[in-house]
Amino acid sequence: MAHTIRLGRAGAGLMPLLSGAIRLALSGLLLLATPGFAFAQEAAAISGGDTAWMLISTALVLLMTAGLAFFYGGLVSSKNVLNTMMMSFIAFGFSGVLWALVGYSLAFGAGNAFVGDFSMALLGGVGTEPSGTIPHMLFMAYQGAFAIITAALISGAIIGRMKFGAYVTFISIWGLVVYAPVAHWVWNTGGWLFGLSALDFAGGAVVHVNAGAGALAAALVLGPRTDYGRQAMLPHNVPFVLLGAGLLWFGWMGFNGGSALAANELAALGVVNTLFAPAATLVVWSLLDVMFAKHITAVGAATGIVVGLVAVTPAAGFVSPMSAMAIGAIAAFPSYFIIRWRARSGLDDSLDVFAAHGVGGFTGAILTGVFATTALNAAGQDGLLYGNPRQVLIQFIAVGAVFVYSGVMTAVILKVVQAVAGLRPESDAERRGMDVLAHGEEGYATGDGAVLILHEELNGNAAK
Amino acid sequence: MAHTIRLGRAGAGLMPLLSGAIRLALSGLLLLATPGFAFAQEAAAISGGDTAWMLISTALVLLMTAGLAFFYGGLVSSKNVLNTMMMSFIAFGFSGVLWALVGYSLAFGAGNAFVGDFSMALLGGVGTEPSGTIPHMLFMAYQGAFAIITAALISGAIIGRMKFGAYVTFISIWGLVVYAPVAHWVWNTGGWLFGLSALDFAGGAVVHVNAGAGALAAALVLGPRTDYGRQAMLPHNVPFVLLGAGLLWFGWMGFNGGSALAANELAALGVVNTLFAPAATLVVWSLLDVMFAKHITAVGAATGIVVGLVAVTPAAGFVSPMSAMAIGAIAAFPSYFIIRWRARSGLDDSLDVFAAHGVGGFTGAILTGVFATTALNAAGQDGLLYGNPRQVLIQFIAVGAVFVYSGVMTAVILKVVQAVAGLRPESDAERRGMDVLAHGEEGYATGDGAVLILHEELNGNAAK
Amino acid sequence: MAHTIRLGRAGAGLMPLLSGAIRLALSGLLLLATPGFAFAQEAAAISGGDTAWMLISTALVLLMTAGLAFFYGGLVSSKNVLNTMMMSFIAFGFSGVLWALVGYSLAFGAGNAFVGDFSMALLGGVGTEPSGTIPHMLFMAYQGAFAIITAALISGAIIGRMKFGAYVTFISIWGLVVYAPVAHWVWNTGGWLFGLSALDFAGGAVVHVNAGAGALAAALVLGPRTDYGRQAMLPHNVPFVLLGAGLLWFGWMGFNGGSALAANELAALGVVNTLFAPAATLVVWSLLDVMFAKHITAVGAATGIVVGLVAVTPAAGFVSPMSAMAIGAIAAFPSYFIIRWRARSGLDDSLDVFAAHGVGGFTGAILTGVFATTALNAAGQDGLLYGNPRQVLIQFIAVGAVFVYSGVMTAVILKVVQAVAGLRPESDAERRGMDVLAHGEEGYATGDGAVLILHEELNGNAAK
Amino acid sequence: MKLIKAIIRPEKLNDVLKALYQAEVRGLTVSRVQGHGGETEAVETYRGMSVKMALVEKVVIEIGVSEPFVDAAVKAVMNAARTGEVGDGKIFVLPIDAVHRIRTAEKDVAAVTPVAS
Amino acid sequence: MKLIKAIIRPEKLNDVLKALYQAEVRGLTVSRVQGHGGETEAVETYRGMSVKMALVEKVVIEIGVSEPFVDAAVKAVMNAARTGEVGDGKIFVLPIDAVHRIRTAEKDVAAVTPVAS
Amino acid sequence: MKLIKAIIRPEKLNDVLKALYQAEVRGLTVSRVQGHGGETEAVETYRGMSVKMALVEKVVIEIGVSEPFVDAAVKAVMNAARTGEVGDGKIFVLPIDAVHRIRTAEKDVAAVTPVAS
Ligand SMILES: Nc1ncnc2c1ncn2[C@@H]1O[C@H](COP(=O)(O)OP(=O)(O)O)[C@@H](O)[C@H]1O
Ligand SMILES: Nc1ncnc2c1ncn2[C@@H]1O[C@H](COP(=O)(O)OP(=O)(O)O)[C@@H](O)[C@H]1O
Ligand SMILES: Nc1ncnc2c1ncn2[C@@H]1O[C@H](COP(=O)(O)OP(=O)(O)O)[C@@H](O)[C@H]1O
Repeated sequence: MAHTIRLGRAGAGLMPLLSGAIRLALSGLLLLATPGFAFAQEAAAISGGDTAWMLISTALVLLMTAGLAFFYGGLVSSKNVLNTMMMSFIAFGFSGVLWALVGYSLAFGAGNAFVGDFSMALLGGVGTEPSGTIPHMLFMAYQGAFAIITAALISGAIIGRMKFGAYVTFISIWGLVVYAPVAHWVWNTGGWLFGLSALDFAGGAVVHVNAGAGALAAALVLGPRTDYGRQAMLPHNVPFVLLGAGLLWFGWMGFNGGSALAANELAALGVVNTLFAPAATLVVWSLLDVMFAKHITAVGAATGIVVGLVAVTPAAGFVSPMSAMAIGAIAAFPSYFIIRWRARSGLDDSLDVFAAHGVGGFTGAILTGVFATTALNAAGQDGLLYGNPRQVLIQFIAVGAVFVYSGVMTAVILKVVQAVAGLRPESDAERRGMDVLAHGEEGYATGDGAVLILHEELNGNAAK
Repeated sequence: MAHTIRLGRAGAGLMPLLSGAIRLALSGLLLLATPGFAFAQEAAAISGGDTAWMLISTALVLLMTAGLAFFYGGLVSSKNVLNTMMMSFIAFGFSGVLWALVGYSLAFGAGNAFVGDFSMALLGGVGTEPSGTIPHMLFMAYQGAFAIITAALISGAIIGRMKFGAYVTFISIWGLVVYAPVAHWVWNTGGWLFGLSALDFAGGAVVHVNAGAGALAAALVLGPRTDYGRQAMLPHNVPFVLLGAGLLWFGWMGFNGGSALAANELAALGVVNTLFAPAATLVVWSLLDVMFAKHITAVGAATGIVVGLVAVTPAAGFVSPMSAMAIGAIAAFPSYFIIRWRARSGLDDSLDVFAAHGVGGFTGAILTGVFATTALNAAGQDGLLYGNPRQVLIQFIAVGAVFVYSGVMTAVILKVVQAVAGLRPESDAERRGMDVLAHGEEGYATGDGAVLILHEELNGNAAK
Repeated sequence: MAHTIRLGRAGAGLMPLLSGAIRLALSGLLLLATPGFAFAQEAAAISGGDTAWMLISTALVLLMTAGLAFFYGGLVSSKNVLNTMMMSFIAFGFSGVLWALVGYSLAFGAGNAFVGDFSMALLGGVGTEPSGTIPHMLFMAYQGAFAIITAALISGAIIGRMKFGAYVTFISIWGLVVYAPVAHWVWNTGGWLFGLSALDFAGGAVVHVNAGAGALAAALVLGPRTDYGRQAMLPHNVPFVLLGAGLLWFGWMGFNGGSALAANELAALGVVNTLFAPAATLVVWSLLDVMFAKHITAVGAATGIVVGLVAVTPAAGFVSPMSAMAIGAIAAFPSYFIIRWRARSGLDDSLDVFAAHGVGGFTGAILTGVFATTALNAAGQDGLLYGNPRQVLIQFIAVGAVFVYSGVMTAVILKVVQAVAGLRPESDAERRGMDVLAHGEEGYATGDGAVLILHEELNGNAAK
Repeated sequence: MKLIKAIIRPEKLNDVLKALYQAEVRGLTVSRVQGHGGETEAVETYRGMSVKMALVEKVVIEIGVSEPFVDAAVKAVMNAARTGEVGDGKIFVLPIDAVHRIRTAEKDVAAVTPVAS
Repeated sequence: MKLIKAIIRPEKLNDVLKALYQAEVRGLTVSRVQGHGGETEAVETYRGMSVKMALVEKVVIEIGVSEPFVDAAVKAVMNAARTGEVGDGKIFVLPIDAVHRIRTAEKDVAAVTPVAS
Repeated sequence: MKLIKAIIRPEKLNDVLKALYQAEVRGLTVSRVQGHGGETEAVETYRGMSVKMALVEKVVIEIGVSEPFVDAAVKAVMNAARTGEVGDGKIFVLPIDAVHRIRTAEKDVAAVTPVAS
C-alpha cells in the first residue's frame, strides 16, 4: 500500500568502515532485531515525474510543521507563543536527526513484525538507488518529515507547563520507541498490521491516532495547568491560527498525495480527496457552530479544516471523492462534540489534540473500512459498502492497537523523564509565561525599558 | 486553449445507482441543459511529469485563497480582521463542496454554448481516467480551486458590513449562477467565447473581470459603510498584506503555469511571465507612488504586485516574457489612477477589487489581444502587433460580456438575498466590528477580563 | 556542475528588430565583452518531470524572498518593519526586471572568463527551446529568482538607516556589477572558477559569501545606527522570524534541489541534504544556546536553521546526507561565536548577514572541499576525505575571490551612490523609524486620530 | 489647573478630538483602555469554551487645562462623545498642583498654552 | 469623590474584578502598563545580545468612587491582588473635583452610581 | 505625597529611567499613549487615501513620591527628556490623598519607600 517500498539492495555506504562499525554496535543493542534482511530484489528505474512529485511532497510535509507551529501558536496566549512554536520547531532538529541516525531503520528496516532493525542505521545503504521509482534516500527523507510532524503534534496537549529540556528528551525518545515501531507495523511489508491488510494511506493511525493517544497520555501525566478551569486561555492571534490551517492544508497535499509515492492516478486521488473532504468538514462544522456557538467562528473553521484533513488521511488513496466528502462531513460530528465536552472537563488537552487528531484519525480510519474500494486502488481493499464488512473490524484492530501502544508507551516515557529530570517548571513559570522562563525571550518585545548588558561594569549600575 | 480538456468517456461512477439517480433528477431542473454529451474520444495516457506539475499547481491555487485572506485581512482594521479572513476561508467550504456537487458539471459539462449540464454532477464519470495527460479528477479539482478563489475575491468590496450568513448564501449561489457559466463560455470547447477565439489563458476574464464586476455590483448594492468617507480605515497589519502578496505570487505560479495543464514549454512560459510581469508592474507602481504619494509604499508594492499578476493572467501562455513585462508595466497605470480616484469617491469598494482585478483583468485581456503570438503558442492567436487587430476586438467582446453578465447577475442575486434575509447587520455592528458581532470572536484577544462560563450558576455572579 | 547549461542556438527573438538593435547598442557598452558566442550545439528534449520540478523550484526560490522579508522584518523593531520588508520586496521589482533585461546575459552569456556579454540582453534568444532538459527561459527565470534573493539578503546589514531610493539604486547596480559576474565565474562553463573546478552546487559562494561580503562592506560604509550599542533593537515579532525561517527552509528545497536542474538522483540528494543538514545545525545551535544563553531560544533556532541551510548550499549535490549533517553540525560553531562577538562589537551588521551568510557560506564551501565525493555526483570532485586535498585549496580560492570582489565592489558602488545622492536619511529618521519617514506608512496602524484628507478645504481645519 | 480625564468610546475619538480643537484645546494625551460599566457583556466562544467579556474597549483622553478652559473642554467632550446609550463613559476632573513644559521648563499656565508650532 | 488607582499584577486582574464586584463597585477602567519596582529583572538574550528588562507587565485599575466606597474598594483590591511577593503593586487614592456621566450629564455622586443596564 | 505624571518621547524612555534611578527614585509605572500637541502632523498614504496623523506616540511615566522627592524627580525627568524640539512633553504634579502597598498593607510614605529586593 502507500508508504510501502521495495528496495533494491542498497549500494555501498559512504565512509563504509566507520558507519558500518557503529551500525554493528547498534545492532547488538536491539533486542527485537531480526537477523533477516531480505528485500525483494527488483530492477527499477527512477521516474522524473514521480521524483518531481516526491521532491515537492517532501518539502510540503516539511512546511506542515511550520504551519502547525502557527496553528498552535495562535491559539495560546502571547506569553506562551514562543514556547508553543518552539515545541514544533525543535522537532525539526532532534526528531529529524534521530530519524536519519536510527529512526528510519527502525521503521523501515526488515526486522520482524513489530519493529525494524539497525541495518540502515546512519543511513547505511540508503543511497540514490531506486526505491520504487524514486531515489531511496528521498523516500527516507519524505518519511522523516512525517516523523517530525507526528512528534510535534503531541505538544498541543501540554501547552505552557512543561520544561523544555524534558520535552526535547521526551519527543526524541518517543520518535524511536513509539513512532518508528508503529510506522513499521502499518507500512512495512513485514509489519503485523500490514499483514492484516489494515488500510492507512497516509497515516490516520500512524500519525494521527498515534499523536492523539500520545497527547491524551501526556495531558493526563502532566496534569492541568494551575489555573485551568479558572482562567480562560484565549487565542492571542487568530489570524495565525488561520495561517497555520492554510499552510497545513497546502502541505497536506504532499502528505496525502505524496503517499502514492508517484505522480499517478493515486496521487491525484489523494490530492482531490484532500481538497474536498476538509471542504465538507468545514461546511458541517460551520453549521454545528451556528447551532451551538451561535456564530460561524474562525477558530472553528480552522479546527474543522484540520479535522477534515485528519479524517481523510487514512482514506485518501482508497476512496472516491464523493466518499471522501462523506467522510469529511461525518468526521465533523464526533470531534466537534468531544471538543465541546473537553472544554468543560478537567482534561487539559490544551489544544484538543486528542479530539482533533485522535478522534479524527479514528473516525477516518474506520470510515476507510466503510468506503474503500478496489475499483480505485487495486492495492487496497474493499470496504463495508463494497461488500467487505470485515475491513471495518481490521481498521478497529489497527487503530486500537496503535492507540493502546502509543498511550501506554507515552505515559511510560514521560514517567521516566519525570523521575530523572522532572516535567513541570517552577510554579510561577505558568504565571509569567514559558517564553521568558524557558526561552529567555518575548514573542513581541517592545524594547521599552530594555537595558543592554554590554560589559561587566554595566551590570551593576545601568537603570537599576 | 488552456483549461480546455478532452475527456475520454468517463468510467463508471462509484455507487453509480444512487448518484446516477440524483444526477437524473438534477438534469431535469436545468433549463438550459442540452441533451448531447459528446466528447471527442481519444486514446491518451497519464504523464507523470504533467501530473506532478498539476498536483502541485492545484495545491498552489488552493494556497492562494489563504494568501488572499491575509492580503485582505491585513488591509482592514483589527476589529474586522476575522470577518474579512473568514470571507475567504468559508469559500473553501461552500464554494468547494458545491463545485464538486454541480459547479464542475455546469462549467465543463458539454451543455450548450452558454452553460454546461448535469452530466457530471456529483462527480459522475469524473474518475482517474486521462483528461489530456492528467487524471480527469485532478483537472476537476484544479478548476475547483479557481472557483473558490474567484468567489473569495469579491469579498474585498464589502468589508465590515455584510451579514455572514447572507454572504455565504451569496457566494454559494454566485459560484453556480455566475462563475460556472462564465467558465463554460471561455474554457469549454463548446462555449460561445471559446468559439469566438477569445484568449484567456488563466482567467483574466473568467476570474478577475468576473470578480471585479461582481465586486463593483456588490459595493453598489450594499452601499458604503456608515462612516465611509469620514473615518479612515487603515490597514491594521501591513506585514500581513505583504505576506498575502507573497503567498499570492507564489500560488499564482500554479495558477498561470498550471493553466498549461502540462509540464511543458507553455507552463514554463506561464511561470516565466508570472515572474517578470509583476516585477515590471512593481517598478512602475513604485515610480507612480514616488510621484503621487511621495514615497514608495509597502501597501502600494503589494497592490502593484497583485495588479501585475492579474494583468498577466489572461496573457501568460500567449505572449513572450518581454511582452509580459510590457503588459505588467502598462497595467500599472489604469489601476493606479482608478484606485486614487476611488479612494476619493463615494464608492466603497473597500479593498479596490474593481480597480485591481476588474481593471487589471481588463487591461491584461485587451493587451493579450495586442501582444499574443502564435510563435509561442500555436493553439493561441496572433495579436495586433503580430498582424491581427481583430483579436483586440474579440478580447473586448469577451471582457465586456463577462463584465455585464457578472455585474447584472451579482446585483440580482444580492437583491434576492436582501429580500429574503437582509444584507447588512444592525447598525452598531460596524461600530463594534464584525468579528465580535458576526463570529463571536476577537482576532487578538488578551484574555483581560474574560470570565469563563462554566456552569449555569456561574452565569449569574461571576465578575458582574 | 549545477547551474551550468548547454544551450542550443537560441531561436529567433520576438520583435527581433527592435530588441536586436538595443542589444547591439548595449554590446558596444560592454568593455569586457568577448565577441565569441559559441555554445555547444546539442540535440535535447524537454522532459516533463524535470520541467515540473524546475517550475515549482522557481516558485519556491521566489517565495524565499518573501520568507526573508519576514525573517528580517520580525527581527527589527516595529517602527522599521515595513522598511525592512520592503528592502526585500522591492528586489522583486528592480532586481527582477534588470535580470531579464541584462543580468541574465551578463551572467550566462558566453563572454569571457570574467563576465558574460549582451548576446541575450532583452532575453534575445531566450525562448522555450531546451536548455538541458528544460525550456531555456525557465532556466533564466530560475536564475533570476537567485539574483533577487541575493540582493535582498544584503539589506539585513543596514536596517533602519538607509535612504530607500539610495538602497534601490544600490541593489540595482549591485545585481549587474557584482552578482552577474560572480555567477558567471562559478556557473558558466567559461567562467574562471568553473575552470578551476571550484564546487558550488547551489550558491554557497555566488549567493551567500557574495551577500555576506556585500553586507559587511555595506555595514562599514554606512556606519552604525545612531543609538547602536546604547539602545537594544529587540525583535518586535519573533513568530514572524520563525515564519520566515519556515518559508526559507521550504523554499530552499527548490534552491538546493532545483540546482540539479532536473528531477533526478541529484535533486533528491539536494533535497535530502537540505532537510538534514539544518536539522543537525539546529541541534548543535540549541546546545550552544543552552551553554551560552542559558536557554534554547526561538531566535536562535531560526538563526541556526538558516545557518545550516547556508552551509549546505554549496555542498548539497556533492556530499552524502551523513556528510551534510556533519557540515550542518560543524557550521554552527563559527557562525554562533561570530554572532556573539558581533553583538558586542562596534560593527552594526544589524541582522548578522555576515555571520550567517558570509561565514556560513564560507564554512560550507570549505567543507564541500572536504566531504565531496564523485561516488554521488560524477560531475563533481572528490574532496579531502576522498583523497583530494587540493579541492580544499580550490574552494578557498573561490570563496576568497568572491569575498574580495564583492566586498570591494559593494563599497565602491555605495561610495558612488553616497556621493551622488547620499546614503543616510536625516538624523531624526532613525528615532521616528523608517516606516513613517521613508514609506509614509505604519506597519500596525490603529487609526486613532487619523484624519482623512479629502478636499483641499479640509486640510486647514480638521482636528487641527 | 485641572486634569480632565475623559473615558469615551473608541469610535467617538475623532469626533471628540475635533470638538476639542474647536474649543481651542490644543494639548492632550490619549490612551487605549478597557472599561467595565453597565454595558451588557459580550459572550465569545472559542472551541466550545464560552467566555463573558467583562471589559469593553474604551479610550481615555487626558487634558491639562487652566481653570477658564475646564468648562469648555468638559462640554466639548460631553457633546461630542454622547450617543445616549449605556457605555458613553465618564469625565473626571482632578486637581493639579503644578505643570511643567519639558522643552522650555515653563511652568503652570504657560506650560499648557500652546506655542505656535 | 476619589479616584482609586491600583497597580496590580496582570494575572490577578480577574480576581480583583471579582472582589470589586462583590464590594458592589460597578464602574472601573483598566489599562495595561509596565512597572518598575523592587522586582528582580529578567535577562533576555537575542542572538548573543543580552538585555535586562527593567520593566514588568502590570495592570492599572482606575475607579471613581464616592467617599463611602473608598475603603471598601481599597480593601477589596488589597486582598484580591496580594501574593505576598515583591511586585504586588500599589494603590493611590487621588482627590477628584468633579465627575460627569457623559450619557446623561449627571454630576458627581449621581454620575458614578450605576444605572440598571 | 504627589503623583508625578510625565509625558515624554518614547525614544527618551531609557534615558529618563536612568536619570530617575540616579535620582534614587525606585518605583514607577510606564504606559504607552498617543499625544497631540504642537508637533507637525505626519501625512500617510494608503492606496491613494491620505490621512493626517493627529496623534504622536508618547510614553507616560507615573511616579508616586513623597514631597521631598518631588523636585528631584521632576528635575531628573526634565533634563533627561529634553531635546529642545516641539513635542518634548509635559509633567503634571497631582496631589495624592493616600498610598497603599498591596503586599504589606503599609501606608503612605512607607508604601513608596523601596524595600530591598
Ligand atoms: N466609577 C468609575 N470609575 C472609572 N471608570 C468608570 C466608572 N464608571 C464607568 N467607568 C468607565 O466608563 C465606561 C462607561 O460606563 P457605563 O457605566 O457603562 O456607562 P454610562 O456612563 O453610560 O452609564 C466604563 O466602561 C468604564 O470604562
Ligand atoms: N512610587 C511608585 N509610583 C508608581 N508606581 C509604583 C511605585 N512603586 C511601585 N510602583 C508600581 O508597583 C509595582 C510593584 O512595585 P514593587 O515595589 O516592585 O513591589 P512591592 O509594592 O511589592 O514592594 C511596580 O512594578 C510599579 O508598577
Ligand atoms: N494640555 C495637555 N494635556 C495633556 N497632555 C498634553 C498637553 N499638552 C501637551 N500634552 C502632551 O505632551 C506632548 C507634547 O506636547 P507639545 O505641545 O507638542 O510639545 P511642547 O511641550 O514641546 O510644546 C503631546 O503630544 C501630548 O501628549
